[in-house]
Amino acid sequence: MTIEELSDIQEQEQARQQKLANRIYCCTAAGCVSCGADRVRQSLHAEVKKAGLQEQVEVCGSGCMGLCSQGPLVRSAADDALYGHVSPEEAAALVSGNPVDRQLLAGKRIDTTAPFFALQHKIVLANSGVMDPEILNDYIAVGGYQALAHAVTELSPPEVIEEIKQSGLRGRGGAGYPTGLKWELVAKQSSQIKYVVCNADEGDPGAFMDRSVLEGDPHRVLEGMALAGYAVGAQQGYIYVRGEYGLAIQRLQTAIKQAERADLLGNRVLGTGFQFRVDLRIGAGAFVCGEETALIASIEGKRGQPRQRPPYPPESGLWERPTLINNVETFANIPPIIAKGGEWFASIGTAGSKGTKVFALAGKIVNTGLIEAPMGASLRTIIFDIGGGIPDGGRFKAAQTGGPSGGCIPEQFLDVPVDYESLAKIGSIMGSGGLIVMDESSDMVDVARFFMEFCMDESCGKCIPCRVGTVQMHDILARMTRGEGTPADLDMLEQLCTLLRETSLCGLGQTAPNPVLSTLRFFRHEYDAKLAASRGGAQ
Amino acid sequence: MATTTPSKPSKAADTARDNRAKLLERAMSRHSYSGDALIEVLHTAQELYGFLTPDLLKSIARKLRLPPSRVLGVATFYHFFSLEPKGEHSYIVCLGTACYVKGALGLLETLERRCAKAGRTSPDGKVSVNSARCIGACGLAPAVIRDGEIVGRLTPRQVTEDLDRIGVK
Amino acid sequence: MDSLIKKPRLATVWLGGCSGCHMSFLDLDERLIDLHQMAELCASPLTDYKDFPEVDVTLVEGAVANEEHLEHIRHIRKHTKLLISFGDCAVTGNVTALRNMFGVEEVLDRAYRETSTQVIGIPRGNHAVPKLLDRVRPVHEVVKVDYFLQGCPPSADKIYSFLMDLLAGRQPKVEERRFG
Amino acid sequence: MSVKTLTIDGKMVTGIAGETIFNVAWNSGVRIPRLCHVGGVSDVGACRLCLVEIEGQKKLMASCMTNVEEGMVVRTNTERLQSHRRLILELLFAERNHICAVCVMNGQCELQDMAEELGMDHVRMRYLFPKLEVDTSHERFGLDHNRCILCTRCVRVCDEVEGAHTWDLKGRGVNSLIIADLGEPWGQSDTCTSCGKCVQVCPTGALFSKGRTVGEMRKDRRFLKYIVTAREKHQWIR
Repeated sequence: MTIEELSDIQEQEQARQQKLANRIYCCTAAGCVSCGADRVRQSLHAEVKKAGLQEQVEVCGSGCMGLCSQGPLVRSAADDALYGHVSPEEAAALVSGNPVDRQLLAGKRIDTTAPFFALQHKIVLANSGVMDPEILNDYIAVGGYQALAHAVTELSPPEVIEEIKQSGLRGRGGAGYPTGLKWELVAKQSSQIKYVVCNADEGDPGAFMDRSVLEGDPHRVLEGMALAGYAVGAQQGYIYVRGEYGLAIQRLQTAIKQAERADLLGNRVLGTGFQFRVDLRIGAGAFVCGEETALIASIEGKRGQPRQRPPYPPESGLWERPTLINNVETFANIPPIIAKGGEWFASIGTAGSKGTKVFALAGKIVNTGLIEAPMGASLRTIIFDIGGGIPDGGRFKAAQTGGPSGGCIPEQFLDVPVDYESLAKIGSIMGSGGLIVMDESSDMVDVARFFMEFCMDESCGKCIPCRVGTVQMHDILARMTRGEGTPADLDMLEQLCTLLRETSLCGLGQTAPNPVLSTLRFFRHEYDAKLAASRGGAQ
Repeated sequence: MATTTPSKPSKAADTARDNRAKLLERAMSRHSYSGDALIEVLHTAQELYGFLTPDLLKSIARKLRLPPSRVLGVATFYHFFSLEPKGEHSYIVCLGTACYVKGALGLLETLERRCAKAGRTSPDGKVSVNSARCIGACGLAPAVIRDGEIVGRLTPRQVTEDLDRIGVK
Repeated sequence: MDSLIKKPRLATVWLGGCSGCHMSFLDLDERLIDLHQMAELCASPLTDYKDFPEVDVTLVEGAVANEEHLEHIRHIRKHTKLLISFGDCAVTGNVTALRNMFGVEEVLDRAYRETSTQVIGIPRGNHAVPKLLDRVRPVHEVVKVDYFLQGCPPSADKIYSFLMDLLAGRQPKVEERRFG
Repeated sequence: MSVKTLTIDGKMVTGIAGETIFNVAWNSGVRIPRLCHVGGVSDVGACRLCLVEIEGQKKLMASCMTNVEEGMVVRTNTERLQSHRRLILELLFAERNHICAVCVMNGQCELQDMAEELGMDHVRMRYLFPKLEVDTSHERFGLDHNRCILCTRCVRVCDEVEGAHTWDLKGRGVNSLIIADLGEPWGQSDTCTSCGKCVQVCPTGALFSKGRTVGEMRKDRRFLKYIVTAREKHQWIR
């Protein structure tokens, strides 16, 4: 495919879609599939056939539409209506163009002017619900691969990097390192061989942002990686994706094949001299592989154990070559930045944190699902306006961000803007975007114990502080929750927090104390109450 | 070390077995028998055979020219790989935070009490119990993957009834 | 002023251990006389006592292995000013704690059933065998400990210099803080 | 070869570019504690005992993995480091069943030495008391997992010096175990050459020669320097 052909396909596909009487998008993300979206889709196909509308009405899949708690979700393009809890029996009414039939579905229609939709700002998830992730032409129709075409023909690699730097984009994997600077570092290396790695080993419990992006818009990630490859001078990319993400793996495999066949990846990208291939590497169930040096070890077929940095991967990474590692959401932000310019992106968000952030809302919240909000939106907006607040008349107690490396944010900080700096200031982190809401029924010591158990199970075992420290901290927390803790235990717990933070080899161990530290900071009275009620140390 | 070998093959299974060996060989050759591809090869082997036997690991080590201890080291580092045969039925309890907040531990406890500890198979080979970090069905919390299918909003009581139904003692 | 003139009162106790630390204590030999001039040995397995008296310093040999030990050490802690974990069993659990890898039942079976030749079964009745704790613990896991004297056993020299410092009111310098 | 001048614990020292802080410190008489490091094989920075403070850096760095740089100001023995090291030793002692009194290496053990040197006089956390195997299937040597601290010296020496790679780790986290080949008894290993290098580099009594009783085991690892010099410089210096 050449650049001209790309534009032709875009126009043709757009025209084709416009000629249709309706296009019905059926959510095919794991959340909806798990509550029967496949049956709804089959039923829709059957109804189209039955009505003989194959030429006029098209049924296709779509990425995550966000409101997972109301799945299966179906969107009808003709009247731009979204329906929730759709059952296969309702397919006929959806397919029919008859306004009266539509009335039958009124109860299932979701108000898309509600705050859940109105307050979101979609960049990463912009294509979810408007294209089928399994069809390349769909992606091209919404402007896909235009950014890549623009870059490889009109921009030099340093200009691409300049655009990214100007956008102010920071890594969405958790630490928030400026993406442009990282790219520049890799670009500067003189090595002939470099790699681009997409970290899709999303492992925080309660986080499913990256999975939704991979399932809903795989080509966008590929395009972002190709842009990175062009900018830093790499010809090979790897996507390291969790083995548990079967659907995402399948979609990526399809997308890579489609892109290779269309010369959007491969030896002559868009007919130019730029080469870029992407291969998948399937993770095998080790959270620590989200840490970049462990991820590298894993791609090399080894035990996923981290090593000391420096050297950092941009200098010496995969097979000791310069390696650029970004996560899924970071790559997904690249095509729109190149298409619309860094300045446009920088106009969204706060001074230090630009753009939007995707969050997976879960726990004691009405609208469980996937949302995207501009950086700087307050927790209150996200939880109460977009998220719909606490169900069953419950009272908000804390929000947990950043997974096992993050912290619990109490009520008094609900108005803090959600950006990298502000969250760090109150002892949590942005993390990859899991946001778990807890109500009064949550026992915060037990929450800390839960995360410590997670870290203990996921510790690779290489360094002593993390390997044994997590076990001891879990032991202390478990005893406390059972009412067997002592003041000496609490003292030891705090000492171990410091030890792990300062001496662990990698990020997993260094941040493992965070849930303990933040609950100690804001909910110390719960620890004290447990000690007071405790029977004492012996027996 | 799991010393269990798959049950005695029938004739039909024999040909299937040959095919499996061929498919595994093809996966290794696709990666030019490179040691770097160990994890991909183990994935394929487990897909084909269900679990990784010592013989299987030994032959992979030989083909990829790797020390056997490294192959076992990798196979046991990642939780995805199983060195024991799987049970007739499988339950994977999601322990993601959303499911945890909504009581996933109660489900796991029930399964562990009736069948086997997470990561193991009940002694009668009936049920394998596992836990997962997050299966991404947070909207359906607490969720379990039962024989490959996601079942949401489960209670310990439903799990008990389910186990009774499939004849777990 | 009276208490200043009085010699400090010393006790030694023997919990779950092999008495090797006490043997090492006896290895002080002629230095026992020096010790006697510095302190009054009020209670020890070497002397006969009914109730544990009020003392200044107690050396505790052995780990806390059964309910009798537990009761005893809690009582002692209330009646001594300074409590010293004396030897590795008291400090770490050591050999006494080797049973922690097995369950109590397994241990009792081994001792009273499998390897017993005369009376098979656990002796019952009054104080026949104090109930074993689920887990042998080092002394400091149960009560506050002021000093730790390692060694299996601590050498007589180490005991001597430690006690001489302590009884003279100096901060004891333990030259060799070595387990084993 | 460029020379780097730096300060370690207030003392001006020099090292060669590419040399680690650890080596330069030891060469100039500053004995940084260590358990996983052993001269002659690669470093992994796993035990965290050799962490040092470097002025201008927030993070503590493993001195065995960090090269010297011009003008560096390194502190190896601050109160903070001492307290971290003691706590790390407590974690190690609590992890497995280190009963010095009944160990073949009693009196010669590096773990025991470290506890003494760093003043770790008791363990404030619960001992885990795992139930672990002792493998005495090899005709000359034994492996007692109870005493293993997972430093991986044996894995590295077997791979890098002997070239056999008999040893590796299985499992992960606190459940990691040293394994020979596919986890079979050591005596049945196809790859082991019975050279005994692993036994000699093991810091504790985890790997030992058979026939030794409590406190009788002696280890000698001068062979490492001999082999490494021979291999790299073709000089056979005894």
